[in-house]
Amino acid sequence: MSTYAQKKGVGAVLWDYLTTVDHKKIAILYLIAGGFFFVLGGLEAMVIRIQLAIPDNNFVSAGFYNEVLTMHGTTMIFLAAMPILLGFMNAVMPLQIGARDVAFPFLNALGFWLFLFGGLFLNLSWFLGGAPDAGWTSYASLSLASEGHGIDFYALGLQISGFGTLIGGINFLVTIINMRAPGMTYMRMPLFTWTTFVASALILFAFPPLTVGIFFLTFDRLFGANFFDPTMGGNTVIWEHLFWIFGHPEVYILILPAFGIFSEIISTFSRKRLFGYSSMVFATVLIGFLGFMVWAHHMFTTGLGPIANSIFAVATMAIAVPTGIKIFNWLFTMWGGSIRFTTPMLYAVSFVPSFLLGGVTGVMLAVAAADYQYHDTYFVVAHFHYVIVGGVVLAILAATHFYWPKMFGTMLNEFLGKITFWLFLIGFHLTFFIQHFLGLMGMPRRIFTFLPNQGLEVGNVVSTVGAFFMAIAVIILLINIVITSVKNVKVGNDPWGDGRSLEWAIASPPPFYNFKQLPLVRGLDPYWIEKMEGKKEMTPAEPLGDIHMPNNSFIPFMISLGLFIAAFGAMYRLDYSWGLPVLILGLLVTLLSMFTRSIKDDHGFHIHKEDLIDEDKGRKA
Amino acid sequence: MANQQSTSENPRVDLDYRRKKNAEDMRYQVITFSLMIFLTLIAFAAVGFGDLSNWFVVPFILLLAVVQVIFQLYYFMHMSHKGHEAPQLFLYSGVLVGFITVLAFMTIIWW
Amino acid sequence: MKRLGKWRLLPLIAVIALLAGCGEPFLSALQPAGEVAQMQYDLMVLSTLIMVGVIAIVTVIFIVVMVRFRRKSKDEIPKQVEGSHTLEILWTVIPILLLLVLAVPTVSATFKLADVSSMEKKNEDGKSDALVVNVRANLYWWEFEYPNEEIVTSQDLVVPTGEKVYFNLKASDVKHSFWIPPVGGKMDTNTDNVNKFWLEFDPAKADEAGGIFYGKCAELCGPSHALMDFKVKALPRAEFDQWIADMQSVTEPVQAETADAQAGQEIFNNSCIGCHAVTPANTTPEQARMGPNLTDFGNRTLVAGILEHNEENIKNWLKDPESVKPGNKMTGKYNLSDEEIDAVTQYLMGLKVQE
Amino acid sequence: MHAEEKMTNETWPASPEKATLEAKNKFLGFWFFLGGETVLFASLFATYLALKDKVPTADHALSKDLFEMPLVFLMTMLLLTSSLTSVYAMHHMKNFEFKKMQLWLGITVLLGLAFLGFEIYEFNHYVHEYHHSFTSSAFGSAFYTLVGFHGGHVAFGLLWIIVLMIRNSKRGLSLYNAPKFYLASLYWHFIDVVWVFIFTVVYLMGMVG
Ligand code: HEA
Ligand code: HEA
Ligand code: HEC
Ligand code: CUA
Ligand SMILES: [Cu+2]
Repeated sequence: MSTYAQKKGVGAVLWDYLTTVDHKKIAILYLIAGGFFFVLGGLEAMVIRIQLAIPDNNFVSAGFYNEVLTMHGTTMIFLAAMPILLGFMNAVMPLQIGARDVAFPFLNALGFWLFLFGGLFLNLSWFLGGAPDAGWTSYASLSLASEGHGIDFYALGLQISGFGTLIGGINFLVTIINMRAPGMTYMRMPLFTWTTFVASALILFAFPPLTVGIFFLTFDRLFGANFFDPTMGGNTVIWEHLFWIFGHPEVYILILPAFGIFSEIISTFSRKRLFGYSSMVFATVLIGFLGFMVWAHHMFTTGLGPIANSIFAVATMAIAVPTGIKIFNWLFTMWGGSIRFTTPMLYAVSFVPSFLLGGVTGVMLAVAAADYQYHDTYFVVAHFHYVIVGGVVLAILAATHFYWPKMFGTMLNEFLGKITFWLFLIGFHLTFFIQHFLGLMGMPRRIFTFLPNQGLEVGNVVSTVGAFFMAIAVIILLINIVITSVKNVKVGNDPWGDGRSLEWAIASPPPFYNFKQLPLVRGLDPYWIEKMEGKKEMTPAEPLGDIHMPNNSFIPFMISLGLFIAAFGAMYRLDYSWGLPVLILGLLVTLLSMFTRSIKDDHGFHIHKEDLIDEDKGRKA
Repeated sequence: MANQQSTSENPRVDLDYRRKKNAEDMRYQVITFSLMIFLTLIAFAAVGFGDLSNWFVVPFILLLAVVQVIFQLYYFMHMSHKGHEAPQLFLYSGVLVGFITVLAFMTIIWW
Repeated sequence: MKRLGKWRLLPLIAVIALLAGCGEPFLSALQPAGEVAQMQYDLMVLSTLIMVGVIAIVTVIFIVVMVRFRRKSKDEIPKQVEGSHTLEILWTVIPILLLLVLAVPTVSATFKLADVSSMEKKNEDGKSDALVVNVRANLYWWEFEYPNEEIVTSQDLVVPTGEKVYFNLKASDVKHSFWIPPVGGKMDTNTDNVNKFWLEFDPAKADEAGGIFYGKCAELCGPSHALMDFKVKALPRAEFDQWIADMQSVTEPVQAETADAQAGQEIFNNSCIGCHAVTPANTTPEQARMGPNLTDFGNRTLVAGILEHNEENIKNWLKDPESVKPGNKMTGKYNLSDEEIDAVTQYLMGLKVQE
Repeated sequence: MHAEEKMTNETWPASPEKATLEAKNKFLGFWFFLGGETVLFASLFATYLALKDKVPTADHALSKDLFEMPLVFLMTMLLLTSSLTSVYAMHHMKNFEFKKMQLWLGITVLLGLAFLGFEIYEFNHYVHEYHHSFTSSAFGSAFYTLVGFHGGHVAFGLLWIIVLMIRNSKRGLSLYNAPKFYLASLYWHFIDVVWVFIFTVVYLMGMVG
């Protein structure tokens, strides 16, 4: 047995995870936390759907509904979808480029803990006087008028977790630029790596406006500033702009990694290299670029005037072109291929038409004059669930099945996987397709109830039934995970048999140093190339030598904890005398932790060549 | 995974050469600095003394600021040196996004 | 492959459903009842058709792929194609062309809908010839001021059919959005500025909808956002003029007739008049208009925008507004016994300008 | 070349800030961070421009009443000069001259401190003389946030440089700390870049109205 897989006590394992800087463990942490928030957000969605099942329903009160609605959107976007994707990026991207770790293992851990503490802070609002209730967009006039501390939880929680995401983005960018294995040129990188790269760049540029916007909101609410108060010269539209300058790129931050995941799955299970690889890369970059030019399409009805509306309408439509390139490239990857319908592939295949539907309604929304009708109705709700659930969530579910063996060394049950898939797909279309019509028939979004006899009954009940299908699907997935983990049947390097990129060339799960010797990459789909030449392993690019590894650290946890404490202080500063001291205390914890990190030299450690050889023997034995 | 720096056969020569190069760089930087101070002076003067029209002064001082920042970036922050391709790409992307933001805030937020 | 059938049918169902028009005529954007809504509906149809075309193409390719390229044997290795320039150019250019087809009418309609020049044209009296309505959105109620006619009403917007009506839109507390689905798209009512747009109400369609359209608040504004409805009475021009004249004729609060109602009026003048005016003149400053103007309350279609208009509901509303509209601004601002409420209700029912 | 290695004049590389992989990563990551900071400050500038002179009542001081040229000029000169002194510090770093580097960094810190002092004086002055405060108007909020964020960066930069100087005072230069010094100086230049726009956009443009 190798040393690292020895059985450890619960305490030791816990401590290991609290201090880990290993990208694969951080990936698991992201997955667990993100999965937890996904179920939470899903439960909130169920509350929404139950409340709206029949007219004049009293399942929840009006005020509570708004809290649920806000937390559903915020949780799903910031605490579920994005972190889960970051988890897969962490798990897979370094392996795909043949790296031993990410560029900044320490920051990687810091990013995770910031996200987690931000998310916990946000969700503690449920128990501390009420959750935020101004929608995930938290438009300024309402978010300033909202009573209690809900919106403060929103602002401070997102601020903290936003820092985490930003750090994660920078980390991935540097990793991809600096840590590629010999021969892994940019145009040989797997598409998931490319989309990680572009999504990270989007994070880098999109999060600062959100940071600024949230600072303004916090200052206005807690420190007496007047950014959004028109009577003091302020202007609420500034919030709308800042939010959407962030918000629109954010949706591409979500969908691009999803595109990457599907590109991998489709080419794997078609046994074909990706059709039009370079145009795929080009389209990815172009989508990222255009993503920054279109934010005002969320503000068509704000009153920006016809010139601005027209410019942003046309710019928005332009995004259909690179996205279309991708759709057709996927189709033609499968064309002439040898398609095997595994669970991940089922998701990938059904993603194409599902996302297409959401994409084309996006273009319909871009028709500014017609958007005056669609805006803030269920048509928009239908649009974005089609792209998000039909794109991002399907990708997450697909990746869960696809990469599970790589991350945990054991396969999820295919039969249960397919049941999950069918239930989820049917439920998804049932829930959201009808919502297009509800919107057009005059149903605004964000309403806690609707009145009878307005023609909205049937659509809503259908939609609710669909949501239950999705819930059952998710429960079956959870059962599948439990069963699989208990059985724990180990699999080899390339359990799907059709792996193409580097991650499939090493053990499942990979040893903590990933590659004993860095592999030599000779083209796109390097592992496939070697397999086609009858080899089982990658050709190494370097002789066996010592491997340098970073030390574990508890500091990331402490830095994040400090901000978490400080946030409470900032929020209760005006209510209680202990607020200010706690604020200062929290900031001190953070600063001192950073200080410790700065002055304590941390050179990491080396795994010696001899141990690597020993381990090899141990494994073979 | 340390990355080897290429050093020539004779370290002494190499060292002298580098010292000279550094000194030369430093000279450029001092010149840059003088230019920056000069530009700053002009900007302040344009606002402080001349009875110039705003339509001239505002774009003019903005231009001076941009020039000065370019000096700062390329000489003080060494963006002119090799190995700064990725920094350039990302800095300019940031500038572009920032520019669009400023433009939007000056045109489509009501007064 | 049962699912494929579903895919093929989706667009078809979509178009049929859309073209046939569904939903209720007083609420549905699919049953356009005016020039603006019609323009927007035409854009919807155009864009839907384009999208159906796109979907059809993708679906065909998709089906072929699903049927023809399933794995037949375990060790089949397909040819590794890099790509195809012709194809790639094809699927770059065709979408661009399709989008151009969509972009041109989009831009033209966007400008047309923003054309409010005639509300800015003033005649000798400093008023515009066009009908202008100032909409002021408040936490869960709507105020409609007719600046040229110098009257104010609330909750029920009254407009003439067959002509352009111009709107100034703003909010007094938080952001709301003004939307009459069958008649045209929405426009936000901001706290920072006044937005302007126009609508036109089609006479025939108004008849079909029973003379009343439903209006909605379309921007989350608090707990009762869902209940911030209003009604639109679209009348022929003559009837509209009559309504204006009737409103204008009320210069003093109408005196109640029955004893009960007179008692109610007394109570009203003590407890309610601070927020609710019962004369339509627009001379009181906006800040003082804290509740809906009740001049023609007896003629309203609904109570508080959502309850059927009858005594029962008025009493319910007055007894506990919170149970009807959570978070509304009237709750707890007065204290009346049941008898007093009965009396006030009598009075309120009598507040009519037309029979 | 390992980070811990003891260096001499001869073995000291030409670009010590990027000699090891860790250093390369830091170097790149820090530049990306500056790219993000650019957007952050752009958002602050944009907001400032949108809210400039937006005050609730007519008796509030506007930008043309507030700003005084001599003070701004002095602050500008201090910060610009500190940029030069930190260039000198990096010059000596590249020449493996630790003591000289520390000296110039020390001067940089002093200049930075002086700048901060004037900024605090300035804010205090506005609040007391003009009742122009963070909470008095949207203009005030935007002004203090923009300039204050910059001031916060100055303060953080100073702290960073001081910590580095003290921590390494006994150890001399190594490939482990050279990148840290280099990044701190990059940060310092970036602060200067932002200030160039602040004095132009906020102060000079404010004075012309
Ligand atoms: C993953 C998330 C995601 C993605 C990928 C998208 C993709 C797109 N979105 Fe969506 N959108 C959201 C998430 C997303 N959106 C969310 C969350 C909201 C609501 C936020 C809120 O208010 O709460 C929203 C809202 C939203 C609006 C504002 C609506 C309103 O509030 O009034 C608009 C308007 O233009 C829009 C447009 C688009 C467009 C044009 C695309 C395009 O990228 C789609 C491109 C894809 C295709 C077009 C399909 C494939 C293309 C082809 C096969 C080629 C041929 C096609 C043509 C010629 C048409 N979206
Ligand atoms: C990543 C983003 C994301 C995802 C995945 C989802 C997923 C879902 N969403 Fe959501 N949604 C948003 C993002 C997302 N949504 C956003 C941004 C908004 C706008 C908010 C706003 O207006 O501010 C919104 C708004 C929104 C609305 C509109 C509310 C309104 O305007 O009033 C509705 C209504 O139907 C809805 C429904 C759903 C449903 C049914 C799902 C389903 O797909 C969910 C499926 C998942 C589950 C059902 C999991 C449940 C799991 C269990 C039940 C297992 C429990 C088991 C154990 C505990 C053992 N969402
Ligand atoms: C604090 C101000 C205030 C006071 C005092 C007040 N109201 Fe109201 N009233 C409101 C507001 C605000 C609304 C709109 C509520 C909503 O729809 O959200 C309203 C709505 C109404 C409505 C429904 C209006 C419509 O057009 O459908 C009636 C009827 C009414 N009030 C009657 C009364 C009576 C009778 C009293 C006195 C006993 C009274 N109000 C006292 C503020 C007030
Ligand atoms: Cu008013 Cu929603
Ligand atoms: Cu968008």
